[in-house]
Amino acid sequence: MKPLLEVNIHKLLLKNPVMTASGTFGYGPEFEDFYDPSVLGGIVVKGTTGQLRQGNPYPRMAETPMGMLNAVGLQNKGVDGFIKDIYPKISHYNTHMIVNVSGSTVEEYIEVAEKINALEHIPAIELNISCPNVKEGGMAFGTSCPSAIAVTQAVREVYKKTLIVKLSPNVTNIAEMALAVEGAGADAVSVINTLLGMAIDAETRQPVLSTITGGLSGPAIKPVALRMVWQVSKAIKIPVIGLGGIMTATDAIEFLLAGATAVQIGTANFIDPAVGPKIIAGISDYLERHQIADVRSLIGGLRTS
Amino acid sequence: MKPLLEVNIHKLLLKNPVMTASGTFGYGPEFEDFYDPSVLGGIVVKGTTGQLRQGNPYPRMAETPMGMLNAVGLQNKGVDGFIKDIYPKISHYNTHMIVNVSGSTVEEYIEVAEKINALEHIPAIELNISCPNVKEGGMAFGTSCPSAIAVTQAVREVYKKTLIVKLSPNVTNIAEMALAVEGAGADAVSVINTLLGMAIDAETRQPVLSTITGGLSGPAIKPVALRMVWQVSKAIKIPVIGLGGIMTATDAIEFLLAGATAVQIGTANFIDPAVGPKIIAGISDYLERHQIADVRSLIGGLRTS
Amino acid sequence: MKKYIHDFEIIENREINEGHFVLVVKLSEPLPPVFPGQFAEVKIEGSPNTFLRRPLSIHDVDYAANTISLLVQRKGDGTTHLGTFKPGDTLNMVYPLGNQFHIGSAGEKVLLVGGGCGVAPLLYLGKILAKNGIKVTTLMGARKGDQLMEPEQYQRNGELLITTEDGSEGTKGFVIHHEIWRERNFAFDRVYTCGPDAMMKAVARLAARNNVPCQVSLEQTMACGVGACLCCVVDTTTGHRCTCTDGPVFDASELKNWID
Amino acid sequence: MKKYIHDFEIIENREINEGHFVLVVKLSEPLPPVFPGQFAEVKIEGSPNTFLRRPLSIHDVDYAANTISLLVQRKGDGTTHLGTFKPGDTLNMVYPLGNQFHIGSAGEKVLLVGGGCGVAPLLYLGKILAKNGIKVTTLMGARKGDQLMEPEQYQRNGELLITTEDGSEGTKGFVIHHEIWRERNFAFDRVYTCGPDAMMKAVARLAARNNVPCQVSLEQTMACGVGACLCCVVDTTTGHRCTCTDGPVFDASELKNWID
Ligand SMILES: Cc1cc2nc3c(=O)[nH]c(=O)nc-3n(C[C@H](O)[C@H](O)[C@H](O)COP(=O)(O)OP(=O)(O)OC[C@H]3O[C@@H](n4cnc5c(N)ncnc54)[C@H](O)[C@@H]3O)c2cc1C
Ligand SMILES: Cc1cc2nc3c(=O)[nH]c(=O)nc-3n(C[C@H](O)[C@H](O)[C@H](O)COP(=O)(O)OP(=O)(O)OC[C@H]3O[C@@H](n4cnc5c(N)ncnc54)[C@H](O)[C@@H]3O)c2cc1C
Ligand SMILES: Cc1cc2nc3c(=O)[nH]c(=O)nc-3n(C[C@H](O)[C@H](O)[C@H](O)COP(=O)(O)O)c2cc1C
Ligand SMILES: Cc1cc2nc3c(=O)[nH]c(=O)nc-3n(C[C@H](O)[C@H](O)[C@H](O)COP(=O)(O)O)c2cc1C
Ligand code: FES
Ligand code: FES
Repeated sequence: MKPLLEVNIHKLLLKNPVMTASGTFGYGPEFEDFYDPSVLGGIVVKGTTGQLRQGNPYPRMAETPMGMLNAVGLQNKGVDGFIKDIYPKISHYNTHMIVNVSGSTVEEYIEVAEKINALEHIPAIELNISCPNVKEGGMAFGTSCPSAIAVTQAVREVYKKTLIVKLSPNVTNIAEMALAVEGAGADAVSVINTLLGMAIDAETRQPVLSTITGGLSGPAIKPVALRMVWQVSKAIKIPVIGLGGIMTATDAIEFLLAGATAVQIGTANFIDPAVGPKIIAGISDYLERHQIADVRSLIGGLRTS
Repeated sequence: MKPLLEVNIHKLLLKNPVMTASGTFGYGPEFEDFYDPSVLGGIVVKGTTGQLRQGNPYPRMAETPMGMLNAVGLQNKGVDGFIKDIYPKISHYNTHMIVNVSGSTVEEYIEVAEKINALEHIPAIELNISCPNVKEGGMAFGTSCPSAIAVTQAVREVYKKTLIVKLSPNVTNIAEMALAVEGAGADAVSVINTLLGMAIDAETRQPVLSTITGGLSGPAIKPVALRMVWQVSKAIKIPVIGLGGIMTATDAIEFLLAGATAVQIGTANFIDPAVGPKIIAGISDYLERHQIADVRSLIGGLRTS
Repeated sequence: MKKYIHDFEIIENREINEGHFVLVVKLSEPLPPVFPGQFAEVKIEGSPNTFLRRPLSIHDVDYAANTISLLVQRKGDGTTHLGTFKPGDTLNMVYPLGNQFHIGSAGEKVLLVGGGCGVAPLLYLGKILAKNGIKVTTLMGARKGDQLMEPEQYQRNGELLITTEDGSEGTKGFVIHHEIWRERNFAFDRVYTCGPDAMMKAVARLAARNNVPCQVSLEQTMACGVGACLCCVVDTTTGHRCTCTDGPVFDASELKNWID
Repeated sequence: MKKYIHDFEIIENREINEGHFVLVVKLSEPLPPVFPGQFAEVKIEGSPNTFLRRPLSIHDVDYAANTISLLVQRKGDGTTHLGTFKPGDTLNMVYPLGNQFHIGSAGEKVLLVGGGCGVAPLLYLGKILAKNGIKVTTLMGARKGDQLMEPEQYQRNGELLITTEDGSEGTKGFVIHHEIWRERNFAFDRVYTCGPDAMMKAVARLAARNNVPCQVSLEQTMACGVGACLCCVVDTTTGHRCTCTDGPVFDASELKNWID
């Protein structure tokens, strides 16, 4: 018998615990040549703001040891552009389409969340209070409890479906941040966004990124992400979505064991655009091999005594 | 003409900006078969506490993508053991021998610092308020400004030579921490200690480390370390010693450009026990190639406009 | 156009001059359609400092032999390691990516201008142009004569002109110093160029001065190659656009600050 | 003993059974002294998931040929990649590391017990013991007959006994089930063992019951191999000690919780 892969994130029933991470999977169609995005447990689309944004100047990317820095800075068509141009193309996917909601002010977050709330085929939003690549807002909301609470509460008032808050790893105490947003009404948290990093070209003596600093992702950050998922999942009752450096099914299983109910695949999509179904299949194989009937019994199943 | 490599860390004149990092170079003799430790700009010895410590149980190490986690937990002979057994064997080195001072209480830090202050051939201590691998003290001192200030001030009162404080990267705002210890009397700061991370063995469903979490080092953390050195060096006036993932002379130069006056080589010593002199020579070659007469003109020389 | 992830077998690794080599790779099933100007994202296995794939232009396609060629410059760790791949080794590629050069109508006369390794996409382009009844002139620039990239290959597509910085072969100077650009000599309907940005900008200005359109092939740093990460943008008259999907081929007139 | 970092040339990569291979590596200058029980920290180039060096026992030393042998089990990425190294390739090693097996006096009778890949250090040990006039019996355990590690090599050092879990060769069972351990048969002055911890513990207890000293060679995870990082500790009667410098060879009686 095939192991059961379904998991619940609040009201969402995911067909499997594998989602794709915001900013790394476009909106889905970019990967249709490689596999049917509907096989995924969910898709979190690119960060969406109140207005169209051009993002940061080029260069926006630097490769680092087993990782990369990005400084895209929320380039997107704005919420209205999303609703008009993109939503019609993705609303037929037979998986949970989740919009990553970003902004510079609480008002902007509210505006975007309210508009997305009206979309039938978007069952959840992921509140991005952790983008390190914008001058205003972004990570600033996610690095202090009062502001994280403020933005979460404000959005909670206007947003009636599943509200996921994506936490920043650039904090002293991630469990405290998770508790704060749980108290403010979040239905789940995503852990982690990128670590703030920097790359320098020694030959030209210049920063590689136009913005000097950027967000670090990829396998390099996996140990930090795992630790944070573990700390957060012990601290809160709402589900944790784990991400940061997942490349293989084994990595994904580590996050589940650490306490994540689902995972997101980010940078790995760039290395292998067909990685999604491989990770789903790999989790299933692992469960069969270990004679575990239901993936839910892995969640938080780390043996620590 | 050979480029000048000397740099100053407060009262210490280093013959070159390359030191070795605490916990990764033993006390020096471990590497004598590979090169003469006296060629280094300085050597920071293993964390030293008030009493002998056995450290954490095995396993204490996990390899991670381009990095490693350690959970050694300050195993050392205690300050009296250091003075009696180790100091006589290393006091002849013709380089700056710096003791990394650790503790669980402010009193322990004071005790160790006072005893080290009496040693003629130890011109400086590095106050380790950032060890993630001990239950009490350690990182706890380095993740809140008031406690960092308290321990720095207390040690400053009894320690009369060069006082370096080693900062923890596991904080929301590293510049704020650096400002705090500068105000409390530090003569220099080392940036960064290890990032708190975790590794899980999916097959056994157990943490790899006996302590569950450990400190992440190696190239994986270099982008974060560079960013923190840059942030700290802009915020404070005392010198910054940069470290975190340096493997090559190019890496070292990136830290100097970001604002470090000197660098420390940590995990790289494990991969290539003879790496120290290679990095020194590589910096010299770079300066010649770029026709820079004095390494000091690289410090903070990042071109950001 | 449908994109694929395929394992190719390396058939040949041909050193063509110091610092450059050509890989010929073969697919076990029939090749899908691949157009001039497109590129592949290549996985370089066994190079620990090469985390991301590397974008490389389609240098040539041989449907009869079912092979693709890549012309590669040893630049950093990744391409240097790629140069050690041997016949029989496997090369994983995501391809064909990006848009393509616009091909005009039969009877046109066009100039292809490549600097250094930038000639890579111009071989297959010239082949297709010639096949479409277009008269091809390729202008190839290099530092020295022994840095030319298998010039004989381009002669098959039409006339070949050469400039070298040291004058050791062809005209001395950069590609823009060739007499072909003089107004009385210039008799082209269209210019295609690939190479260093500075060279392409100069070429685009010369084309503009001669009132002909100029297509340029850009090399922005990429992470995904499929339009998902938005890392590879270029500033255009219609805002930031992705080099990997809207490009790599752009009309020079679309690019901001290219033609003054 | 002085430690070195040397580039060796791979002379031979010999597959010895499924999952195991022997590398023979040669130094261009004369080999320094290397003792039985010591190990090398090997750099595995071209394996992106292998950041640290890998500790491998000295399997054999041939001063005449100026070569060292390593017996390697394909365990994870690092050792699997090492298995693809070919004659002519370079292998960088930091060596010789660690202490060594204690060699008794001529005339002694000793038992060497190796499980699986744990026989690696016992070949060179047996050779040196035999050279010192000590009578060597090697007891080698494997899962199945075709998983034995070149048994003929050990016969050169003295008697060879075999156990296999499925009984396909030698005595059926684990090494501890061999009749040699029965009191009336046991006639050794000393036991040396290397293999899985559980096996070594059982062997150490049998040796203790027979009142002879037992030296065990441990495999703790290592980062530096030179006593600098303190990652490789083992709990002993005198506290935490480093396997890489105080070991890898310990007397079983020194180890906490080994002999009850
Ligand atoms: C669409 C496109 C087509 C290309 N076609 C070819 C080709 O046909 N032949 C060829 O030799 N090269 C081509 N390049 C450039 C090639 O991708 C880079 O030279 C290569 O990625 C360098 O990798 P590396 O590991 O050797 O060097 P690295 O060590 O990564 O870098 C060396 C230098 O190259 C630059 N670089 C690194 N990665 C990239 C990247 N992804 N894109 C652009 N620049 C980069 C860096 O800024 C650095 O200064 C193309 C690039 C693009 C975007
Ligand atoms: C002193 C000593 C001598 C050894 N001699 C031999 C030998 O002669 N032949 C041989 O085949 N093996 C030997 N080993 C074991 C060998 O070092 C490991 O099998 C090897 O490091 C695994 O590397 P990997 O990349 O293939 O596997 P990994 O993917 O790194 O790991 C696979 C498994 O091996 C374990 N492991 C990883 N690294 C080490 C390490 N540094 N030390 C111990 N275990 C580890 C991990 O816990 C993991 O479960 C020795 C180990 C030590 C400490
Ligand atoms: C190019 C790029 C763009 C990203 N854009 C966003 C974004 O718009 N919103 C967001 O919340 N996270 C964004 N992220 C962060 C990822 O969603 C993810 O949290 C992070 O990359 C860590 O996961 P990974 O290591 O698996 O990539 C982006 C990451 C990358 C690499
Ligand atoms: C095995 C190990 C032991 C360490 N022990 C100490 C220590 O005792 N005191 C300390 O301040 N830092 C200690 N560190 C941290 C290093 O000094 C350094 O800050 C860190 O490893 C980052 O540098 P790297 O990436 O170059 O290794 C240790 C690091 C490692 C890997
Ligand atoms: S490289 Fe990712 S969008 Fe172009
Ligand atoms: S491996 Fe570093 S002390 Fe033993």
